[in-house]
Amino acid sequence: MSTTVSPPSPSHGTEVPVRGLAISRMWGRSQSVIPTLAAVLLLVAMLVYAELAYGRVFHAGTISSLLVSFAPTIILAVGMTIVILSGGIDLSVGAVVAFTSVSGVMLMNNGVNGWVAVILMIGFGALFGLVSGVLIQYFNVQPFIATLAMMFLARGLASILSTVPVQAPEGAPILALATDWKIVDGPKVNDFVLTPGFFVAVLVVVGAFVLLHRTRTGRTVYGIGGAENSAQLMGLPVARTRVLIYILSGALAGLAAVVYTAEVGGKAQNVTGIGWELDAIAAVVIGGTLLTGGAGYVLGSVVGSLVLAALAMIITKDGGIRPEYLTIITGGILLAFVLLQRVLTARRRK
Amino acid sequence: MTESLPIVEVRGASITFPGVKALDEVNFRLLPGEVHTLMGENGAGKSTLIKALTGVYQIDSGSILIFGEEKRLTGTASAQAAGISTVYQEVNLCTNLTIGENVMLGHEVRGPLGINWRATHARAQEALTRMGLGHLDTRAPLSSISIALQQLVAISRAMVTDSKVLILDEPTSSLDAAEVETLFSVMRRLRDQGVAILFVSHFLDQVYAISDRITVLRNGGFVGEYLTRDLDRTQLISKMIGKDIEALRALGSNRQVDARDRSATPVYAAEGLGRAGALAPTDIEIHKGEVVGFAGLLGSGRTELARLIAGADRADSGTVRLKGKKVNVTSPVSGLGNHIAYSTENRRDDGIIGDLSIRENIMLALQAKRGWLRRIPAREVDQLVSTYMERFSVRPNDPDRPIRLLSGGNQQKVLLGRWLATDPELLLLDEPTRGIDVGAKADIQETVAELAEAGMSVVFISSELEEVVRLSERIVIMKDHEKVGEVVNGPDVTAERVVSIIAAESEEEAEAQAEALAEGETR
Amino acid sequence: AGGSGAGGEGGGDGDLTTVGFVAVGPEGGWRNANEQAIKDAFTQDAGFDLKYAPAASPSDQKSQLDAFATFVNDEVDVILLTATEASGWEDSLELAKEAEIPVVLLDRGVDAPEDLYVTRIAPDNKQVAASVGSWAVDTFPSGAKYFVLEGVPGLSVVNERNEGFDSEVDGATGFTKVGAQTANWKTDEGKSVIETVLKANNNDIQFIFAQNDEMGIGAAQAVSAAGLTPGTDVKIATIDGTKGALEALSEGQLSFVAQYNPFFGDVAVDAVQKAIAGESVESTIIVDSATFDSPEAADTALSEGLGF
Amino acid sequence: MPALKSLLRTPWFWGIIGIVLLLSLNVVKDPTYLAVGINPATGQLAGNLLDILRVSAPIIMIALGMTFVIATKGIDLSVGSIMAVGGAAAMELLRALNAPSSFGAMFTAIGLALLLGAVLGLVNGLLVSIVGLQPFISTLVMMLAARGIARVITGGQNTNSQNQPFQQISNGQVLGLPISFVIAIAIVVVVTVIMRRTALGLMIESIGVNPDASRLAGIRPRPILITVYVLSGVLAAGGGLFTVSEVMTVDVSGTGYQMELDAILAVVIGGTSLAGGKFSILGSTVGALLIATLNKTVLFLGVSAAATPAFKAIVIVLLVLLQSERVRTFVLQAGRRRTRKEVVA
Ligand SMILES: Nc1ncnc2c1ncn2[C@@H]1O[C@H](COP(=O)(O)OP(=O)(O)OP(=O)(O)O)[C@@H](O)[C@H]1O
Ligand SMILES: Nc1ncnc2c1ncn2[C@@H]1O[C@H](COP(=O)(O)OP(=O)(O)OP(=O)(O)O)[C@@H](O)[C@H]1O
Ligand SMILES: [Mg+2]
Ligand SMILES: [Mg+2]
Repeated sequence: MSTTVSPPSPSHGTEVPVRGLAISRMWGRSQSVIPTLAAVLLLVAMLVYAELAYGRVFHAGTISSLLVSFAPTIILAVGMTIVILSGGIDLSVGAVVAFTSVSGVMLMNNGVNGWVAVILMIGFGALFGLVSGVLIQYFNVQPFIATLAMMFLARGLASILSTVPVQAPEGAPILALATDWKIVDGPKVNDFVLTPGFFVAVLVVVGAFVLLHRTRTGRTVYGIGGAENSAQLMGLPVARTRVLIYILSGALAGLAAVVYTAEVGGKAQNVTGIGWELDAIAAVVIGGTLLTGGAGYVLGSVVGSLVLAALAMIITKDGGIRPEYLTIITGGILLAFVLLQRVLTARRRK
Repeated sequence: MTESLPIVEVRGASITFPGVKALDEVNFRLLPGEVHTLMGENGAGKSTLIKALTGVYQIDSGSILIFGEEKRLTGTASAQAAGISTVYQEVNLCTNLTIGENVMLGHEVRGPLGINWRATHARAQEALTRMGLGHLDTRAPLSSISIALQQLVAISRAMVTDSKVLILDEPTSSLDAAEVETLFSVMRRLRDQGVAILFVSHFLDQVYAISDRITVLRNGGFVGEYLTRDLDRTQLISKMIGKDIEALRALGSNRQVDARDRSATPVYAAEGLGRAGALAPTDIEIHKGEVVGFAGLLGSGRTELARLIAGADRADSGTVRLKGKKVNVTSPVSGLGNHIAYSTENRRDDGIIGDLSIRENIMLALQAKRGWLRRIPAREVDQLVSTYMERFSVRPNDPDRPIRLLSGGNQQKVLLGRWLATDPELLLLDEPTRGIDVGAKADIQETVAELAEAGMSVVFISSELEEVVRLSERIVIMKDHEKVGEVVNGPDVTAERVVSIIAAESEEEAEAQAEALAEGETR
Repeated sequence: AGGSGAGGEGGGDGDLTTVGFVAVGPEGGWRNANEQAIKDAFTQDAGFDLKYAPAASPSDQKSQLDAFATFVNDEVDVILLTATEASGWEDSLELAKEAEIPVVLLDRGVDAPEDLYVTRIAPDNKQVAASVGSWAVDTFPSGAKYFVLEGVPGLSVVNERNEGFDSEVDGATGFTKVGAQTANWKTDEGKSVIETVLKANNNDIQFIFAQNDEMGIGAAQAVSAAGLTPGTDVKIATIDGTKGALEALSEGQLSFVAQYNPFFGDVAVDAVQKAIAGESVESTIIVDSATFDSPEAADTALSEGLGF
Repeated sequence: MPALKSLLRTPWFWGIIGIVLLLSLNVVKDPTYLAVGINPATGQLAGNLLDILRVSAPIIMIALGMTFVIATKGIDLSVGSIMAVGGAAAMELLRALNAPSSFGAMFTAIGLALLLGAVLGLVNGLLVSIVGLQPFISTLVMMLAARGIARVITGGQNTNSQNQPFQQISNGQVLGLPISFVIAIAIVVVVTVIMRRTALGLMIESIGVNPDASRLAGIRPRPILITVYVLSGVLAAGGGLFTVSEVMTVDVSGTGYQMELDAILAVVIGGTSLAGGKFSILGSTVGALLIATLNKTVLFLGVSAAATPAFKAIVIVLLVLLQSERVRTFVLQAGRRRTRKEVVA
């Protein structure tokens, strides 16, 4: 055989990860967590700043409002995380929230059992996801375009159903999701109050975490996002998984609609959710997930949602903002955020 | 070996891509307990046949039988379900995941709480250990290891499942001898357990070392199936290329007796060239018309040195003189501007621009060098393109075909054309012969010799040491990201001696050996 | 707990009354004028510390709900609310009630029991739109073919303005609705819509009701471009009363402008002071709005600085 | 036959089919839809087709810029907001100059708007190429910021102004065609010539396909990325000028709102992949015309406001389906069914 160099020892250069070097091993492994950690750090910094500057941040009422009112955003961000991890994007979620909530409430008003209606809401969301997924997987439509079309479709169908707000009937079971559970009863509104809707969001987060990190389907999501061709050649069920991802995202949008509709007292409207997809995407990005797919964590997106919540809260608490500057400031802070994150993670690359 | 029922049989399979008949009525049989090699030139259709067998492509006509039963493979998953594991030609893993996850992806060990990561990594570790990779940390990201190691990881992955058929498409092209040996011993063990192995390689030695049977393809067509012991190398090569190989044999390499005057100002001279974490400061000189080989183990820093010379990476120390004049080569642009061209070892990620045509790929670097404003006139482009496509007989001969549709070897040839088109004075070729068939390999070696003859300086990096020794006038020996010695080629210099320098226990010893060799040369 | 910072029980900044203003933000000329009027009224000199919280976008109720909750948690002294949407506020208002924070609604109303807020101060959308309707009925005694340019479909303003207008026009003799389209409150879309609608109907349209000034001005340009004369061939009525609309009315481009009076900052201050003092306040305070139906009326209004 | 086949494979071919189908729908509703006549009042040619051309001008501009951004594997979500900035600057300046018939004022306004567009595009380009942020995020930030900048320029007002020459840009005609459309097509031609006669187009594609390999081949990615985003910014500001010239009013919240989506759709319908690489300027132009036709068709047919988005969605889905390999294969060779996904191994 041809003489190629034969190594005297299994030394493959110094950068090869070798078992046993605990520190370098930890470093190597922790790399993909760093952007998410950075987000956590920045969130804490924001909250501390707000507490010092305006007060009443670490306040039972404030914290519970934050958690409860951002439950739908968190649910959407979770779905978006899964989609983005696979290298895709779902622009339709905001519009799907509008359609599912309007259709669900109308069903309730037309005598459909309240719980069945709730299930149908989630089902309708999943249906939009299914269409997106099939377009993307089987007809090679780019995710941006397929989900944009679904955004138009869902928004349009919602408007066709009704352009006036519809109200769920008194005592509809969906309203139970917004029941206040007082966990700590403080003076006046300084109570720690949570709603079932919040716990739904928690369950979704836990479920997504388990799905992504404890199931083969979840690993396939990461595989598709990292290198679709490789995933395909490795024999992973790419087609099935991808369709599932979009179904999941749609279903979660339906679930977010359920939680949000409950939150606003059973009212649904065709203009709900305009721009929520961008919030969800921003939350995912702030949470450290790469838009190119393959790297990121669902917990990061939760942190990202909370960052957005904290940002809105600071703007409100400050109260001195000129309306013209609102989007400039939001954009500027978003930018500062990704820049800081970049600085904090810069050492990842040599 | 007794002729048992083939596990896999292909009968009269054809596949046509727009403009190319990639497979034309090919027959193939894979028996249990054999290592069966698929041979053929670049673009002969080997990878395509493999992809047909694994469900990536569907055949237009013909049939595929698995265990004697006709099967329609609709995707890689269905092939895997049928017991076929595959390692494709280009590494196909997910660099965003850890080593262990890559090994186990789709086969993770599951417990009541979903995937049991501890057990999964343990099984990955087992699989890696079998491939002699026990030292790898399964929880480290795949991107942290070299392409060669990734290739081994890919092979480990294929062995995780109890497959009855194992397909390896050029698994050895980036491996060193020891790794090849480990791989072969694993392959032999599997073969003895009755696994049928389909193997592709351009290294004749390896083919003869491991395989029981050979199927030869030529231009998408089926040439024949032979027992390895019945077919000697000359016959094999002439079957592959369809003509006599005497021409190939007369490979112009008498470089070993070349005595060059090295007193003139070198074309390229670097002092203390280095980069933290990648390469210790290195001195190197390259003279006009000289072929300098870089020898070393995988990951020894050959690529890093070449990249620093070319400006692909930015050096953080050292001074560089070109023909005596001090210059800064800090980017590929300044490298090309100073007539230094670098052909990368990682063809797919750093070399080809997949969606662009062959024509555009060839002209790209020259165009970049001239600037975006002055587009190269169509006539000049046509001329360049036909020159290089003919010179390396790129197939298919259609300059408007996107380069990603070419076979691996042909892509390499196009890239070589790209660099030559920039008219370099110093050409750095990093593994230019990897994955290239014998004929083309000879062409490239011959080209290198010609170029040097015509006054170009060439740096030649190859894991195939014999090639380096045959082609180079001077050999720079690298180890652990450091240059450990330099040998002027001569009759005494053999691959074995270079290996022993590399294998020396200490740096001093290596230097002493190199010196001894050098003195032997002067005597 | 609490107490630190501006939010604390109104005592943070001397004796200033902390007012949280849950606003809509940049939406158009009318909204700018209205929110500016509020800001101009609730000054520090007048004894207020106004905290202004615009919505993320003019139709984003969620961000308003969040801002409202923040104000409640900060226990500001009073909350001013311009709801993007009428429905969905009950829980929030109950929370404010629990925190003993009076809420004053500005402009838009909410669907909630009246005991949950102090008062609603606003011009009446239905009434203003009805004034357009009755003008149209008067102007076209034998009826007309008309087209409606709507705002963003689904907003309660749009629904109310439709309702008010229809209450007068439905059943009036000879009125035929050729159609309605959204132009998203925008001038250029208003032009584009009317341009095509005219072609689709062979210019056979006598009256256009634009739900805001911007769309109406665009419609006027489309009418001119089609070779028709606004005011003669096609009459256009709009709602809001921005300076641009009054100018257009003065030039004869528009035929009728119903003001939707944004200047009720003083009324709001008055209501807030009463509420804090525990005095009773009427549950609805309707802000009077003028209508302008001729170039002369427009000129007078302009010279009086009624445009905004 | 092969010519037909390759035509069927050309994505913009389906765009044209789409336009034809939409126009036919209109003709079915009103047989005189396509008629072009002289408007006696204005002396100009008038007709639905001319309206379509006119409203397509801004979309053509932003789609053109978007084409190159997308070819580099990027995306520019800020074009809609930059339109508003350009329009706001022009309106505010013209109002300040108060010169209703001055060409000088017009050119100053145009220059200022384009300059602002270039500056905002430059910021995008720097964020993407030097700082290394993902284009989606960089331009999302710019989308928010530029909208605010437009509001700051006019102080939140929807400023209107008067300038006859400026108004003529969108309302005048030359050779019977809307001036804005003629300008847009002229710009398309100039840009095409620049891209194809120099190697800029090739380099943009090369970077879009494989940035690492392109760098090694001696292409400097940064200046090219910056150029692409600046171009997109300038063209967006130009699109904003066309829009405000229509009605001589800028709507700081509405001008260009969500137009980035139209631009992206136009580019994709025209056959440029969001994954970067090969671009088709002709395709994007056809795509822009299709979007304009679609918008106008909705109005002409009197589709209700509520149903409009759904109608658009259905047209988009049908188009992308027609463009997909699977459907095409199915249609072309219903007998010899076979699909082969290219897997680059
Ligand atoms: N997806 C594709 N589309 C079009 N042509 C293709 C495609 N894949 C391969 N080809 C063509 O088919 C022929 C056979 O290629 P293949 O990759 O099978 O060669 P190979 O024998 O593996 O060569 P090498 O030794 O260089 O890897 C080549 O001419 C190649 O250009
Ligand atoms: N483009 C690159 N970017 C980052 N790291 C690199 C790159 N190329 C090589 N390395 C790292 O530098 C180290 C030196 O490897 P290098 O490729 O220079 O060795 P080599 O002798 O050329 O071996 P090989 O035959 O594997 O190419 C390796 O550990 C590798 O991981
Ligand atoms: Mg091959
Ligand atoms: Mg190397």
